[in-house]
Amino acid sequence: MLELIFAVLLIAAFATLFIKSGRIAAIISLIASAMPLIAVMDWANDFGIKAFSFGVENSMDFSIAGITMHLSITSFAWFFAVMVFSLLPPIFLFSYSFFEKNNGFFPFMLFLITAVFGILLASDFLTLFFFWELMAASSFILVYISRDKKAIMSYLAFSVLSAVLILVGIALLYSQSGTLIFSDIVLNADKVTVSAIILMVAGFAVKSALMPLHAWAPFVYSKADEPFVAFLSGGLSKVGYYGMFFMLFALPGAKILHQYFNSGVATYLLAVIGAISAFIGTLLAFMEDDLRKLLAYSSIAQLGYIAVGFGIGSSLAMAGALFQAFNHAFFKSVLFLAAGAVAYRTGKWKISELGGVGYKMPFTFMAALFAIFALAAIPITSGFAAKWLLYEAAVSNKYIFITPIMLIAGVGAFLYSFRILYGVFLGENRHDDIKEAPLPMIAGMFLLVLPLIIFLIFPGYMLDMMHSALVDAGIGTISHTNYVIRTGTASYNTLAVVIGMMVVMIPAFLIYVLRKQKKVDFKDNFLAGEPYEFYGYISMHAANNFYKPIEDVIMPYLRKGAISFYTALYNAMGRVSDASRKIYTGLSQDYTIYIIIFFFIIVGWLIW
Amino acid sequence: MVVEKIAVIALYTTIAMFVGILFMGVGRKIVARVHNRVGPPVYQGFIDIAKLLTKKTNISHGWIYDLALLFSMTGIMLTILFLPIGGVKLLSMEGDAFLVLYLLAIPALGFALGAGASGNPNAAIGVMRALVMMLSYELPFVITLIALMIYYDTSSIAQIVEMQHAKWAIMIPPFVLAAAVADMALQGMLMEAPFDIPTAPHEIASGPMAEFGGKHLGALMIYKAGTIVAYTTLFVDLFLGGGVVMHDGSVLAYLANFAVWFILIFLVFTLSLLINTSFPRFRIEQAFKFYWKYEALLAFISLIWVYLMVIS
Amino acid sequence: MGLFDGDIMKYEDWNKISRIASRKSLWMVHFCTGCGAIELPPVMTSRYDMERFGMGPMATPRQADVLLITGYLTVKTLKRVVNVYEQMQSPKYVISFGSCPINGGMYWDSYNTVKRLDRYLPVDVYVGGCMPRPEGVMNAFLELMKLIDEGKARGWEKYQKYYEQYKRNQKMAFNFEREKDEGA
Amino acid sequence: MKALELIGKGEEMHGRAYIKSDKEEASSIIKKLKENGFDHFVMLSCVDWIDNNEFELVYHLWSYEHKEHVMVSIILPRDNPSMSSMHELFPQIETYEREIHEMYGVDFEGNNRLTPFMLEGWHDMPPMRKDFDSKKFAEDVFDSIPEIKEEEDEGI
Repeated sequence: MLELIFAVLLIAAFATLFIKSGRIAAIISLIASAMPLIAVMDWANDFGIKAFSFGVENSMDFSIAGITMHLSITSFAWFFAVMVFSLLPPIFLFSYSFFEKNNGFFPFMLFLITAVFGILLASDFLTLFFFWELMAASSFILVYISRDKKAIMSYLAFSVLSAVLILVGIALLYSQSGTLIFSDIVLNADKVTVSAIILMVAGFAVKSALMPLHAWAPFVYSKADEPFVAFLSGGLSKVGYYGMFFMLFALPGAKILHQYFNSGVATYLLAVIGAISAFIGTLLAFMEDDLRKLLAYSSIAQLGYIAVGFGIGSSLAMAGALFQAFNHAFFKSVLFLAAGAVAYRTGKWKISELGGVGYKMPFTFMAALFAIFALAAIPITSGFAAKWLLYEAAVSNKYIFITPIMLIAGVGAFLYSFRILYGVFLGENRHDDIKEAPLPMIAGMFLLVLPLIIFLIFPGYMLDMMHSALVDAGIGTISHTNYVIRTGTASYNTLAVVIGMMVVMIPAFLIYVLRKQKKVDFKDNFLAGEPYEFYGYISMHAANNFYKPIEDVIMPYLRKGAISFYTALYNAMGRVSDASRKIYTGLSQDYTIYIIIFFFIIVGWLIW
Repeated sequence: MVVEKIAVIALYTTIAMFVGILFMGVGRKIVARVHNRVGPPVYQGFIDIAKLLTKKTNISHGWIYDLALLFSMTGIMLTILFLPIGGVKLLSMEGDAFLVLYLLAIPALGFALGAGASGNPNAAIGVMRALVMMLSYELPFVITLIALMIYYDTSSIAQIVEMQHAKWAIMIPPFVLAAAVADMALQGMLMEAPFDIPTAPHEIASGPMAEFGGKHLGALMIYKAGTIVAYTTLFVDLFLGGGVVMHDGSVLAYLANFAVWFILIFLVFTLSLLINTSFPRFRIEQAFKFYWKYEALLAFISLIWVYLMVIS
Repeated sequence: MGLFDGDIMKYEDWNKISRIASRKSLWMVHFCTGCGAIELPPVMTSRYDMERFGMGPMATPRQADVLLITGYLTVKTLKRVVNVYEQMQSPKYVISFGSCPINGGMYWDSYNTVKRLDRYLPVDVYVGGCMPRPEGVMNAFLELMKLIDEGKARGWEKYQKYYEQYKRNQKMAFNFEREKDEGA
Repeated sequence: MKALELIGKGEEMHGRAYIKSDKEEASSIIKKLKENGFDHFVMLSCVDWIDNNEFELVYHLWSYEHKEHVMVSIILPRDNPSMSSMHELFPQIETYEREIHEMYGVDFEGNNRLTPFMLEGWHDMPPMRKDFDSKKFAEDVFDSIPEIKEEEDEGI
């Protein structure tokens, strides 16, 4: 079964390499990407009762150049697979009309999918690392298509950093536990030292853009093609969290960390990093003018929430984190696709230049509106249930530093969500000539919005999906029915909220129906009596420098942000390499002296 | 049993909305008396809303502009559903403080959408100020909320109200400081004078409401009335025991609790009005710095004080 | 599908209720043109306090019912006043202060001042005096309330009914072109 | 008077220095005054002597040091009067020149913003000139606008 999927994916990838027209390539990749989704779906019934074991029957071993790779599905890998692979068909449907010419997006996207499929199925570290490298390579080429020097360099540097961290981690693990197979390592987990876990977690954290390691995200998200960025921020960052989930919970890394520091300080630190990245991500997000950079920082902020859930580690927090990961995958890809659709029609990225696009592109606007409601965690969308679980976990564990920062980051999400809605879609109608996005694009976006609606009323289904994942990873689950989530401190009944809203909507609807109303164009606006056309053109779009007052208050503190740290690092490395260049003087005598010095160092080290 | 529960809920929500509209008239009367004026009749709120709803012509800037009308009224009534009023737990066993916090955001965002769709630059600047105000007063309020949750070890408002039967939260030393901070945050939520920055009539032509008229403005007036009741009830529930005096289920207990609740929210509203009449309007950066520097600091002190009390 | 546009409740008594409501709460936007705007603060403050009749200043014409023209109108400001009047939502009323809108006042022979305001806008109540005292202004408000109550304050219906005539007059005032030979 | 010594000619009128000059010399006089103390440009006014068929442009300057007010006046012919613009010396002169151009019809070379300033949609001759009969204009414009005729039926 797995061989068939891998074969289909690779054949499709090589086929689309040589196809010029974007349309055919899109159709092929759409069919190919549906294959893993179907496979994942029919594994769903296996995990109702299956205990956590690596040797589930549909595993596959293949060997390349004498090294045998073991692939088999596990319950938490299945949950992440459902999340990541249900993004792909809508994205390819979207890119059917987004790319006229096949500029290499489809083949490398398919390589990327095979790599992700491989990572999620890997049952030993060698396969994991092999597919991790394949993923890094194919996503690097997809970033390379954007031809932006800064994005390429930063993405290259950080994927190399993450690969090195993971490789050293694997080497340490191999040296301590003698084997690379996951199930064997889990058996003798006590011999695993802390440094291996920290390195691996840091390596995975790079891919999911946690605060100190996030510098690549704003550049890459704002320069690469929209469909790829939608998958990158929606799907690939979740693969990073899959790695962290495996290291901290499946292989009980968290317990080892606790025993080593005999207190929860290490995982608490991860939660603090998550909270800070959520807070600073939101602050940076609502001051951005470029729409995609704004979405990039908001992505960092939302991913910070998941890190907080991983840090706290209780069953409540983990359920919240996985739910948030699921929501984030969907509403972030819808937002990036909406940005792509707007750019496809208007060709502009800056919020201050866009304006009133929603009047002409109502369906894109509706999809973006619902995604933003999910992002801002408004109770009528499934976004709230996830964040509610995280807040409950943080309060019941009495974390007094993280909870206020998380809540403020949640409220801060309203600021940049209004910025997107007003700056791009509403306000003055400056784009009268554009048409609605083509049908495949809208279909793709609405397909992605669908799960947010399903899990709005019935979060219970989502918790059932996670049930086997959480139990297998030894985290225990929380009591819930289809629409009520009960925790130690309180309960949240989504049906009550939805029915309450319907009932309460009646008086409001009555007032709306009370009188007929006249549609008025935005030109007939109150400008203190001034007619709109009188001075030729009065710009009524107040979206430029929108949050200037707070910017002046906050910016001084954020001046020395992470990115300036990396630029300083970059310059420092430049100077060091420049100094070291002086060693190769080309004189043979210097080389002999170097060899002698080196020889003495070795001898000294041996004797000492 | 369910029908009786729904009847009680419907009764209490409509009463709360009427109390809100009454308070608007009463509020203007109190402010007028402070100005040594006669001031409008107490039922002025009802007349204003009746006049607005019976306007002959109404304008609309598109379906999103009408969304504001639906969202703002629905959101505020939904919030009142989830707040225990006078000891009567309407739906508040189903949701908790975080839900109420985010339910209060639905009308604000719906209102902002409507203002944005009206295309008026004043409206956009007004909404920017409203969202910045929300961000600024949310920090101290949230810290005091967490202090309460940690102390009572629950996050559901209904349980907090129950645990305050013996002793109101405000009587416990750290919560006096927390109540003061929450009251200043309440000043920001009700958009009373020092913080009526978003709807400043002189600077930005009444901000987000610049283009609202007729029935849309009528709905927003009802929303404003709802916010008065919702925010003051939230404050009373968290710090003043939700007005619960008698605990047996008799009709007398219902009336007594309701009366105490009414008096308490009236006092809280009058306090905020008196602050309203004696302060000019802040600039948005001053308000932001005020909340994030001084208020957040005080709130954090009370939070740590409670944390130490809880651990020991 | 106007619920209250006469199909469920009889038109007359519905009109009665809306008249009572709009009489007791008149919101005004004042177009402070000439020297009359300074007459309004004393009417709002504690000595005369128009808020006891439910009247209060509003920031935009959309929210207002009464348009106060507080002084002389040049042709340039008349263009803005018409714009503001049309943005108001009916039922709407106009009160004009001072003698300038009545017959041009002391600018009767000026080339720029509009002489008779009611040729361009339907005016419900005139207040005489070269800037009326607060008592005069209060009297005008009470007069307007009485007119509304009796259903006689129908300026806005008159504007809708004779819209073309009003528009013709306004256009004549805005770009008046005398034949060159008459001039100097 | 300090100004008179500076320029050498002109006399003292009602406590102010009054200097007569002509089109070419005016800018040099004002530049000289500006350099030694007369740095406050009060206003530029125009007088219409219709009897001797000429306009008189008066530049008013004030000096805070010497506490003196000086008036430099220029005589221009009444039909198509023109003057060189002096907005390089004082930027605000440009606005005064626009107003005088609109109200009197004096043309200022070098001032490229002689667009309609206060009168919107004005096609007639400059209104402040004495030969413009404002009363007749008012009757022509405002009396020609008809009353609003209402039908007699009262049934609105």
